[in-house]
Amino acid sequence: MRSMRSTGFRRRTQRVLEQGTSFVADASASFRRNGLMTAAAVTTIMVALLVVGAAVLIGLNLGNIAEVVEGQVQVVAFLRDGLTSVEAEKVRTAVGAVPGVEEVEFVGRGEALQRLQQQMGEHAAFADLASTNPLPDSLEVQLTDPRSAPVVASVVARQPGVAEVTYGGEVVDRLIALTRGLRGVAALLTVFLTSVALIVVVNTIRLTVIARRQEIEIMQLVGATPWFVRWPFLIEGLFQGAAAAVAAVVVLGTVYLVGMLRLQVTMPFLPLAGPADAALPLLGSVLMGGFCVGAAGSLLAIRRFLTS
Amino acid sequence: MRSMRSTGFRRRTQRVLEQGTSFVADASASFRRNGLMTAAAVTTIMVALLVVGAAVLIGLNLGNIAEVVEGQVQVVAFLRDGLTSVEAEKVRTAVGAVPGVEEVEFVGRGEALQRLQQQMGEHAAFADLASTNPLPDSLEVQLTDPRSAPVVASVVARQPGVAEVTYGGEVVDRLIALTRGLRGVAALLTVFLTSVALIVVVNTIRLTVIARRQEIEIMQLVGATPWFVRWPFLIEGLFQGAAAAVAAVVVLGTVYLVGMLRLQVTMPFLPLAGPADAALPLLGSVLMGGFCVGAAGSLLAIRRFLTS
Amino acid sequence: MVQFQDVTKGYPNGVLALRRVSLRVDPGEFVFVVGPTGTGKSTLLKLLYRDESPTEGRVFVAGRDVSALPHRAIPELRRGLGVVFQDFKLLPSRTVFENIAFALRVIGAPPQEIRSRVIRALDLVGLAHRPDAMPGHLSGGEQQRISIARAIVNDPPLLLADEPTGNLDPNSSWEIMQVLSRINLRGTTVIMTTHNKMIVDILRRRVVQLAAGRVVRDQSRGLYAVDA
Amino acid sequence: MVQFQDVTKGYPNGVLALRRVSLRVDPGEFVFVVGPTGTGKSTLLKLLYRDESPTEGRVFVAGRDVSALPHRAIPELRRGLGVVFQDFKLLPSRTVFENIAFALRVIGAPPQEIRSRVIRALDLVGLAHRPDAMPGHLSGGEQQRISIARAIVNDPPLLLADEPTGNLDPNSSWEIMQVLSRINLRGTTVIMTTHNKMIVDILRRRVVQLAAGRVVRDQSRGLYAVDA
Ligand SMILES: Nc1ncnc2c1ncn2[C@@H]1O[C@H](COP(=O)(O)OP(=O)(O)OP(=O)(O)O)[C@@H](O)[C@H]1O
Ligand SMILES: Nc1ncnc2c1ncn2[C@@H]1O[C@H](COP(=O)(O)OP(=O)(O)OP(=O)(O)O)[C@@H](O)[C@H]1O
Ligand SMILES: [Mg+2]
Ligand SMILES: [Mg+2]
Repeated sequence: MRSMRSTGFRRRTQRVLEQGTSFVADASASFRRNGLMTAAAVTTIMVALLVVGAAVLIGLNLGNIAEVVEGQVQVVAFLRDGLTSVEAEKVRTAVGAVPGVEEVEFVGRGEALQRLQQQMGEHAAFADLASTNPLPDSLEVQLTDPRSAPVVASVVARQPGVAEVTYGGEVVDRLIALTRGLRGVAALLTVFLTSVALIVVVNTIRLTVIARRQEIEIMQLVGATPWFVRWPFLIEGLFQGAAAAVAAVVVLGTVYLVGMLRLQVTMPFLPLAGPADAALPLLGSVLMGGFCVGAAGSLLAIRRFLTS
Repeated sequence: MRSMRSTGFRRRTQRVLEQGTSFVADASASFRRNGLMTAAAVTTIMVALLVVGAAVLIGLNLGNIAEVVEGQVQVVAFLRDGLTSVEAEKVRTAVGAVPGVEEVEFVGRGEALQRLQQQMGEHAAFADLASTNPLPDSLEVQLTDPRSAPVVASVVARQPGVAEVTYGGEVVDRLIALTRGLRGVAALLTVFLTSVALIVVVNTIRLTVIARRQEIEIMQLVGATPWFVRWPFLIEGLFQGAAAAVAAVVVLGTVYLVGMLRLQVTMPFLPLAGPADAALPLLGSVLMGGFCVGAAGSLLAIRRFLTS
Repeated sequence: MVQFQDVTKGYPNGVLALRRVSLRVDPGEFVFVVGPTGTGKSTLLKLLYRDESPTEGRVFVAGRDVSALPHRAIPELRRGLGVVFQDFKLLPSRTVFENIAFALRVIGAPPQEIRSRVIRALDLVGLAHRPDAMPGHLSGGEQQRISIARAIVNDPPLLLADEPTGNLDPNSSWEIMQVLSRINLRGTTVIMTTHNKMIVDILRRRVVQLAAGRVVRDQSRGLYAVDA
Repeated sequence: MVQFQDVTKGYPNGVLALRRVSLRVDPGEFVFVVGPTGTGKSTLLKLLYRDESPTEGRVFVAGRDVSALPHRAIPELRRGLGVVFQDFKLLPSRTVFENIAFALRVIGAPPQEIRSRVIRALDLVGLAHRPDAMPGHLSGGEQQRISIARAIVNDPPLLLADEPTGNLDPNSSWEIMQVLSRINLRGTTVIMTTHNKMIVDILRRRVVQLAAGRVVRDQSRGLYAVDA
């Protein structure tokens, strides 16, 4: 048996580079030849990545909105009537020492009235309130964690000099529930849509592999090792994933930029993520997603057709 | 040529029923045999339909929310001080006649103060306002179309006896922009995700057809007509679409019910669509989508492999 | 039954498979088509069942100009033929029985007849004992005999057989030749390509010899080769 | 070189393709395996390239027990063999050249040698003029010769040929037999199944005859059949 046992060993190192180039040539040749199938697969992966990218962008923006909404939660402590400014300052210090409090601001009754008038719209009917201002002095308390509002409020209420505490009551609870809900929805959406993408990709490549199982069988009959058979599919999966990812990034980027500009005009108060903030998560998730998922998909898909 | 021309005509009617049953038998047999491929296709279609169904549900709820938000838009006309109730009633009738106005309600200054106190939280500091009520009488105007608020407001402002008009100014504009934005987002999402689903389905079935092009070629060589070849694929597409649709409805229905119960507990103010409202659109869109898309997908996919 | 009028067939890659072939086969004839590999024997048959169209010239089957047939008339044409393909062309995911029954269903045979006719055809080629096997689980010769059974099951007026004994041992080949001869005696026209010198030389039927796409010999009661 | 020790092969569907076959082929031998269709000739070869495993008994190739080979050693085994498959097994989406070059790449041949060796192999089977054709665009006999070229291109120590002349005319068959004989003279062991009585009877090599899965004759310088 002349070369039966030794072939495998002798030329191994030298062979690796040579085979590398021919694998890539193979993959791109099959890219050209199985045009229809490749187009189908790339479209499908692209669509899946669009979904993943959209989920990332939506999650990013929901996160932003939730943060801003939570940042607006504050506890207001109304002070007893007739405190001197020294006494008021004492109360301010005491409230500032309550755990969970980040910052305390004193708001005089005059300023409070002005704010109320602004909130109500500046129409004439409120003008005569200035003389008989019914509002008390108050402390506006910023929290380290908006979710601790009810607890902090009850502690602050027990401080001497504090007449009454409000943290918007139901409103704050609702805001917190809302942001929590938004976060949950964003997470769910991302998980759901990412699994969509994965399933679609694995199935696409599996169907490609099924359509070529004859080829795989023949390669193995001629003496190809499992990795020799795998490589072209792996590289093809990577190519497809990369092509799909680039297309998805271009589409998503364009749509997001245009959509963001539109939304910013009609709803300037919405705290959307800017292009700079969105670029990295988008590129990272979609490109990495395309590569990994293309590679993992082909390896998974080919598994059951190897070593009959 | 014994039976060459006549065969096609003689038994046509009798044949239709016989072939119908054998087509169904064929389709279910191939369902069993190409198990892996069928599973892949059904999963992918199901996932696509999940996306469509989710889009429908999201659109439904966004629509609901937008409607509720818009329903809260109203124009308030503050009346001049010191009008008699007869004069006030005259103004009310005049305002009611303005185009775009649906209903006008008179709100006395005492009631207005009560509402304000409720809004501000019922704490002691406001108690002394009752004696020196600074608020005027007002008319609350419901609109036939919330988007006409600015126009109606300017017309109402010119009525005799009306001192000033507010429609929440920026707040209303923002609300309208927001609901418009939500509607737009829902429509975009539905279109986007529906095309995702279609592309995925057509590609899935096309890959199935590619994997079986040999079979199609052989059938045609033996003398099968295009429809004879198409039927099994069509029926298989319908089967797959229907199976996927049923699975998608079950998954979506469960997730929606559970999710809705959760959300209703934490955010009871969100006007979500109930199971009864959601069932018909969901069933309709997903089941019809599955059927149509399965059938259309197979017909589209098989086209280029017929009549070489 | 079959007529080639000055037929030339060039494939898109430039290969001229047939050059100005004229040929006439009358109903009831039995014709061997012989010649070295790649001289256009299979192409000649493909023109008859309209798998290919001639580049020049016309091809008639049962009086109809096959080369000018509209697409929708092709199934009708093929239902009047039985074809044994050189590479068998069996449906890989159907059983032997289903593969043959399929050809009957296509022509709209009454379902109650299908079972018995399939079994009879399998019996003729000596494979009645394995109706439920998948083609991939059969030996080469067994697959070839399935292909033959499918071609004859619908009693076609014209049978085209491309190398039907290539994978068969001499005994099986003779059995198949007896089947084909019997079908021919019942009136079916048979055109068969072959490389099997022994069969041609013993049966002494009409022989059409091709060389490089041309008809170089057309002899009734001929031998496989003139100089052999 | 090759040894079967009391080998029985049953397929999952219950067919017993080989029954207690014992056989020894020495290096450099040329063996014809003959017998009616479906008697286990292809199965015999499949056991050698480990496409199937025996139900009982052991199979040795070059001293290694092939029946007990772990999965990862199978590619190594197949690289030492050349196989002409009964159904050709050409990659349908590769050109003729690529199909053959593939077999060389698999064994890790230096790329600069590949081109010339492929051309030489194509030349041997008489198809050097069509390296860029796709297999689907070739005639049956041409495909068969591509399959032969692929089997011999890597100068294997053991060549298994399953019906390599089934689609060839007598002249081409003789050319192929000359190629195989020449390879055999250079030291390659050749095991070839065939139904071609003429070739077996004229070459007079060792003949192993199977019938219903059993070896019923093993004769050096034998004829195709004893009673023929
Ligand atoms: N689809 C095709 N595209 C291009 N060339 C083709 C095609 N089919 C056949 N050919 C070429 O046409 C010529 C004739 O082929 P054909 O199959 O008719 O030969 P054949 O006489 O049947 O040979 P064999 O005895 O080997 O089966 C060959 O050179 C072949 O390579
Ligand atoms: N994968 C398989 N599964 C089940 N049965 C099989 C399988 N392969 C072959 N057989 C059966 O085993 C028997 C021997 O088959 P084999 O292919 O070895 O025959 P052969 O001698 O090569 O025949 P031929 O001359 O027709 O090629 C046949 O009856 C065949 O139907
Ligand atoms: Mg041919
Ligand atoms: Mg065999």
